[in-house]
Amino acid sequence: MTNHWIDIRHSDCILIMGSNAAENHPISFKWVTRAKEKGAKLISVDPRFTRTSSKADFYAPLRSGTDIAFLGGMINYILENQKYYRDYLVTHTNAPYLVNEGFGFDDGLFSGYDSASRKYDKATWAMQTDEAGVVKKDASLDDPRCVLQLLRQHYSRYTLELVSSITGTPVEDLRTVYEMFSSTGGPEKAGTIMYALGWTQHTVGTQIIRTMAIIQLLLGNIGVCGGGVNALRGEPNVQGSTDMCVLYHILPGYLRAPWADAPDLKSYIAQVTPKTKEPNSANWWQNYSKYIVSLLKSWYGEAATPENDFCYQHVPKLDTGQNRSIMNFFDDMYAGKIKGFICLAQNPACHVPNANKTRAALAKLDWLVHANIFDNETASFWHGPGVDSKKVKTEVFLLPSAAFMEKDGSLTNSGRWVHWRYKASVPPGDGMPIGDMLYRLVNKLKALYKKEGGAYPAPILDLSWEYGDGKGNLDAMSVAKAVNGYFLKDVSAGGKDFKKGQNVPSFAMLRDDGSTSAGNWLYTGMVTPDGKNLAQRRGKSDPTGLGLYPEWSWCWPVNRRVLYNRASVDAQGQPINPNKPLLTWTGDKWVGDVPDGAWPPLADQEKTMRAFIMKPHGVASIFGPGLAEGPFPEHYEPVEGPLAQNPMSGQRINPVVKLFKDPIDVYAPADPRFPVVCTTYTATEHWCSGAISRWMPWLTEAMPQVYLEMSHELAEQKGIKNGDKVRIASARGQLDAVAMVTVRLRPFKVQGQEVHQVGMTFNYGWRHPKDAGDSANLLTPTVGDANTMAPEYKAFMVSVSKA
Amino acid sequence: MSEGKSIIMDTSRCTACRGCQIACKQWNGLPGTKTKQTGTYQNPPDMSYQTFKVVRFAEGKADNGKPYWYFFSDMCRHCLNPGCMEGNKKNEIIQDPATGAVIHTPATKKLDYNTVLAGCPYDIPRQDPKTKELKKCTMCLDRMRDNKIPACVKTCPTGALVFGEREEILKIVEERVAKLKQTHPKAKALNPDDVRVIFIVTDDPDRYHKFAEA
Amino acid sequence: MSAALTPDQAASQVDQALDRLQTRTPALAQVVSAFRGLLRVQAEIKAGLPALDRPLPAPGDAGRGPGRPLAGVADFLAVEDLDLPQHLSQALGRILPELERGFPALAPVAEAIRSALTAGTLALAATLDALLGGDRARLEALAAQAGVDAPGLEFALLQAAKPFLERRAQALAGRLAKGEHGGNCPLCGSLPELSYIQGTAGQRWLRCSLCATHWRSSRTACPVCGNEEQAKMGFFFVEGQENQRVDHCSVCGKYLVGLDLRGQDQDPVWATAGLGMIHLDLLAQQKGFSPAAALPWNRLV
Amino acid sequence: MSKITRREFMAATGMLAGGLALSSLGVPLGAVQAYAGELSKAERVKMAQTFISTCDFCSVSCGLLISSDAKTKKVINIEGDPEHPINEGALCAKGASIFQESTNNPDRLKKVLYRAPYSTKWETKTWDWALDTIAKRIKAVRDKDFMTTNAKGQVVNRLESIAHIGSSKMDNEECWLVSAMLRSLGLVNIDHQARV
Repeated sequence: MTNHWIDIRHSDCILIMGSNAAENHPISFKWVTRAKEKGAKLISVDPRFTRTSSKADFYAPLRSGTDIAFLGGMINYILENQKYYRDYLVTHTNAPYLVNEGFGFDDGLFSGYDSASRKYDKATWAMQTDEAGVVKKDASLDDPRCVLQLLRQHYSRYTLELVSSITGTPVEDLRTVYEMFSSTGGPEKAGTIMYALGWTQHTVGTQIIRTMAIIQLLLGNIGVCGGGVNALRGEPNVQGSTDMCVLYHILPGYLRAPWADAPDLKSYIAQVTPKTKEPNSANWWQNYSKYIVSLLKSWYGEAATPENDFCYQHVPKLDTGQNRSIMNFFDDMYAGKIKGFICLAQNPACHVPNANKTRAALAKLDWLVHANIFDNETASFWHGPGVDSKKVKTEVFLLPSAAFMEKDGSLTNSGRWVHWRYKASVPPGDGMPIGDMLYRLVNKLKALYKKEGGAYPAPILDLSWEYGDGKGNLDAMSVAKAVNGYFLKDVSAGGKDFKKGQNVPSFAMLRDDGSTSAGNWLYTGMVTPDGKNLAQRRGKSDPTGLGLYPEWSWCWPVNRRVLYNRASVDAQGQPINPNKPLLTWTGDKWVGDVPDGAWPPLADQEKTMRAFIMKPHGVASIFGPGLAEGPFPEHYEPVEGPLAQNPMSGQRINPVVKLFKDPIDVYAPADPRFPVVCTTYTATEHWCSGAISRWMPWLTEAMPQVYLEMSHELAEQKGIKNGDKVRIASARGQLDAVAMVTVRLRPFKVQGQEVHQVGMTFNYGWRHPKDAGDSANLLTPTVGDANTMAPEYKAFMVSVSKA
Repeated sequence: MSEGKSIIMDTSRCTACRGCQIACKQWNGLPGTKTKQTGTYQNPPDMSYQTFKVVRFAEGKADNGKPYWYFFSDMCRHCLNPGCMEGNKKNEIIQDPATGAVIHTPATKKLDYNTVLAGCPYDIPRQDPKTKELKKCTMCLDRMRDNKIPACVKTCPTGALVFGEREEILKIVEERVAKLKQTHPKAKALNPDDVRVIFIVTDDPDRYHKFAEA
Repeated sequence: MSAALTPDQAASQVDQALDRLQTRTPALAQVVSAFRGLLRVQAEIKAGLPALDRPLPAPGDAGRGPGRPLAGVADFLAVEDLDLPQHLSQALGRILPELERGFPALAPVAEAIRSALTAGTLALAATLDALLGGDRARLEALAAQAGVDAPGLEFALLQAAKPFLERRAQALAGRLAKGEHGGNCPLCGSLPELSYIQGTAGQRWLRCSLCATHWRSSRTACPVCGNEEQAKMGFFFVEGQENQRVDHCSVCGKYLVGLDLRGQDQDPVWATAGLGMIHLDLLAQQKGFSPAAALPWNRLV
Repeated sequence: MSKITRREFMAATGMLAGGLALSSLGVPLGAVQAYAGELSKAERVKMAQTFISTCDFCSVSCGLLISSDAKTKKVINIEGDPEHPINEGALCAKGASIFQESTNNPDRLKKVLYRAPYSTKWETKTWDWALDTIAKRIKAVRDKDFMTTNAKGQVVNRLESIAHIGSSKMDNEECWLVSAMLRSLGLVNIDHQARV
């Protein structure tokens, strides 16, 4: 989240779209209620009328997979009705930037598309620059090549009528939602967006969020209290696990994984470090080299020296642009190319799309290591439905794990607050924390490689691994200190002297000469030089009264609670909304939240820095060339959608999305055999794949079996009554469930024809309880977002019939 | 009659988190029954001799054409003069003098279930098929005697369930209904003068539950 | 606070509470009967007192800052609607027979105080001022002057003054800042006599051993020394009586008895609450912990 | 505690009055001592400790107070942390159910289980055997399939025949350790719940 949970209470208008806070983040709804008690308006936009919708001031339905059309219409509304916050646009975004003449858009494609490789050559998406390389700008925002005019031109196509005929949302509802939310444009009011997997799990997922970011920038809602772009993340530590980059494409601290065409550290640093000629741009990522070297020092300690590029060669390199995300390596597993699979506290047999393919792939493994606190469909795949155990060769190691209250460690919530959690109990029987398993396993691997040698043993032998408590167990605190990072020699920095071995207090003091280590630069500052862990703090003070609680736990980066908060002040450093003073310049320093850098406000032309310090030019991107499918989000139909053509353009689906070629990866768009749009979601009473909550007796009493929610109109058509057993089939698989015929789902009028929509929970699996039903992901397609490959669980086609 | 205890069940604040349904089971030691998905979020489907409280889900089309979804945390109303007592032979069904709670004692196994049920306008009493005893919510009389508040009220996170002296509760009901009327003209309290457990609704009562109002 | 009780109502409320306590824990019968008279009389005296609401002077440095109690001794004792020395001597007059009946060993002290009162050698206001100000030497001098054994005089005078101190604190409670305070009473600076958990959020409150003020305190820090290291703290309770507990801390070696009032319909009768847990006091002291504040009924070992 | 000047209250009650032990006041304590002794003998006195934690379901991270028996370490109570500014003591129905994730749930995995190729059942194993065997399996595959260079001859030092996922149910320190371990082994097939 750019803001945090308590900050929601400051909002004047809350849009809950692509999420269902009342059911899936119930306590966050407490802060929505506080905002409503102060007069805020709550809008719920969802294909289905949920418990969140039942508490909203206004509810609007939309067909799954049409969020960009819906939000594109809002951009058009904001521009046509002059609802945007002009000074904010000129000061903090690239709205005034002039784009190259070569850039264009025609019939669904931006300039530079190569249909053979299904990729864009982004050369034409560059800005016009003067001889000194500074971008040309038109602060009056009138020049036809300036970003704002190109934006206006692009979204002028998103008329209310066309958007309504794509989303199925009545025109009147669109207008009401657009008016309610765009009323937060300007300094006095702030609007916030609460989104979750309802937005990320589409082939255009990243661009949906980009569309909302553009809206929030147009209205001046970023960097202010009650504003921001806020993801309600699902798992308890998904923010922490993402920060620590257990992901193929990034190293801890979001440092891009090295590619094969960067043979040494220097070429890697040159490839990843952004440059800018813009004046007053902090371009914070220019410090990239300090973070990668400090990371390598934390991994390889003494062995990492300037002479050997700090062990840069120990880090595996991807082929340029190679994608090794979960659907890709399950594809390899299905083709028998993967021999070993380590799966910790996760249940892919239920939550990876096309479960038949996933479960068949597991059977191709030589061995599977699985650690969890309960058994589940993954660990027991070899005796699943329709599986002959005697034919499955895979060895399976099922390791009993400690639950969260049976170990010490820290967790980062959606609002980037890091909490330390204390061991309150012991695991049952031989249970062991996963950290201890890893600690012992690597020690055994080091011993094996020391004794027997083997392929390139150096990375294993050089890995620093002194994280024991002296009694053979893991000491989590020693890991937290390594993640924070150390001074590796005596040094004086920031006007103070530090000894070798002391923890570094801020990432501004990290160096790329090997004199500092940091396992994750974003977490530097969590442990103080005298070894105090700030994530353990419980201070209740809130000097600004804005609910920042600066002394409660610690939040990255450097305890800043609202990101880009310099955008909340004017050129003199005074808050643009006086009754929510997030930040104030007192003449020589900032007061309030931790500022995005200590530089003086914009009025001090010489020493100031622009607000968006993580962006190379210091301004936010209305025109965003960084993503794969275009600088402006464009509506494309889901890969498996109901329509043969995209009403918006000649491009039916996202032109750069990756499609899998194996016969089992079939897609059936606009196929009469599968006429009904389907989406998936979780129930309040269960959690994710249900691998934990399905073992809790009175949660299964309240929500016993998988069900399909459908409209009365569809039920009548199929002769289905409420409570009947129905069979849901897609081109990939089928599943039986109980029909829940409801008014909370209605057919959509799309392009003049009636399109039916259904929805079901993905919380169930065959392993437990016995008659609960199996996973909805038997139906979902193997296709994902063009930038992240987050699977498109939220929009695919099925048939529904009485079972 | 404003002595004794009273409870508010304010449906406008209820988010159907079902904490009350589960707390009632835990306090009264009632087993988690084996349930089926019958096409509704409401489970277990109805009250029984093992389920004294059920959160009812009711949906339909509002006047503006949009759906509505109401949640009704159903329980015995503990009437001021209980209809179920008409089925009494001696005093198998009693009314606790201090709190006003209506209690079905084990002696109810001698009563004719249909007569007792007929007396209740809210369809609350249920019969244990084996022991024939009548079973229902006791307003947590045991907790109240230990001057504790009922288990369902204690666990409600949104303030939808409130417990207290009947006098104060009637005042709170009035304030809440007055405030709700500003945005929901149909807001009202159900049978406040006849029952101790007073439901507040913001739409026609029968949209919530057939037996919502007497 | 519930509507003001008449002296008789206050006394019968204490009686009923002590009866309930005795039926629930028969082993406390003798201790209950020892304290019954004293607690009844104190309840009557308190219910009969006027408002005592003379405002404090503007908060000088003494009254501000964390850990600094709001009221100094002089300001606390300065009231307009009561003649304090006369009230104290009347209160003593009613307390002494209860002390004699409940605590046989105190008979000689009671006698000495009565004769000092009639002889006019006992400067009540000065002695109370010395007692509250913690001036041992002056207290012992005044006791000697009155011919009364010092610990006995302090015990009797404190029990006689308690109703006044509690009623006066009630009048000043409005001046306390909201939110959490540490282990010391924000009004008079004394240590707590018991803690309790109340409200759906499960917040912890402390009750002052001297002026009966209630204030909110953190549930995860030691109420006496503020230690926050969980591993160094603990609590114990008796199976079946989960709503009574003892929180103890190995950093300061202190313990505090406590009640879990969540789900309770009304507040307990505070004056008798501590007495109902002296078996827990005994268990705590047997485990080597000492009470946060010394109370008449908790010096057992 | 800060210095309290003489003119302010000290813990007056701790001064002299403390000197008068109940027994010295002539109050018989036999019954109370017997009762306390009986409770201890019958082991009805439960020693416990409370620990600070946060909920392990969604990413709001509501504050929890977890109490466990000091001897058996079994969890006896989990409730909302009243001081936590986000949930202020409140928990949703799922948070309140997290008690059943502790050892009080009989279905928790307790043994290291191993399923041999083509077998139809689990066998129980020791930790040492399991971790030794897993280390050997990893080394065998790594030594065989380790790629020093790719098809174009560029140095890559990677291993494509082992994959890993998991997990956002693990603590930050565990996630960092697994990230370091996997990169040292040369793995590139790395993912977890953040993407699905």
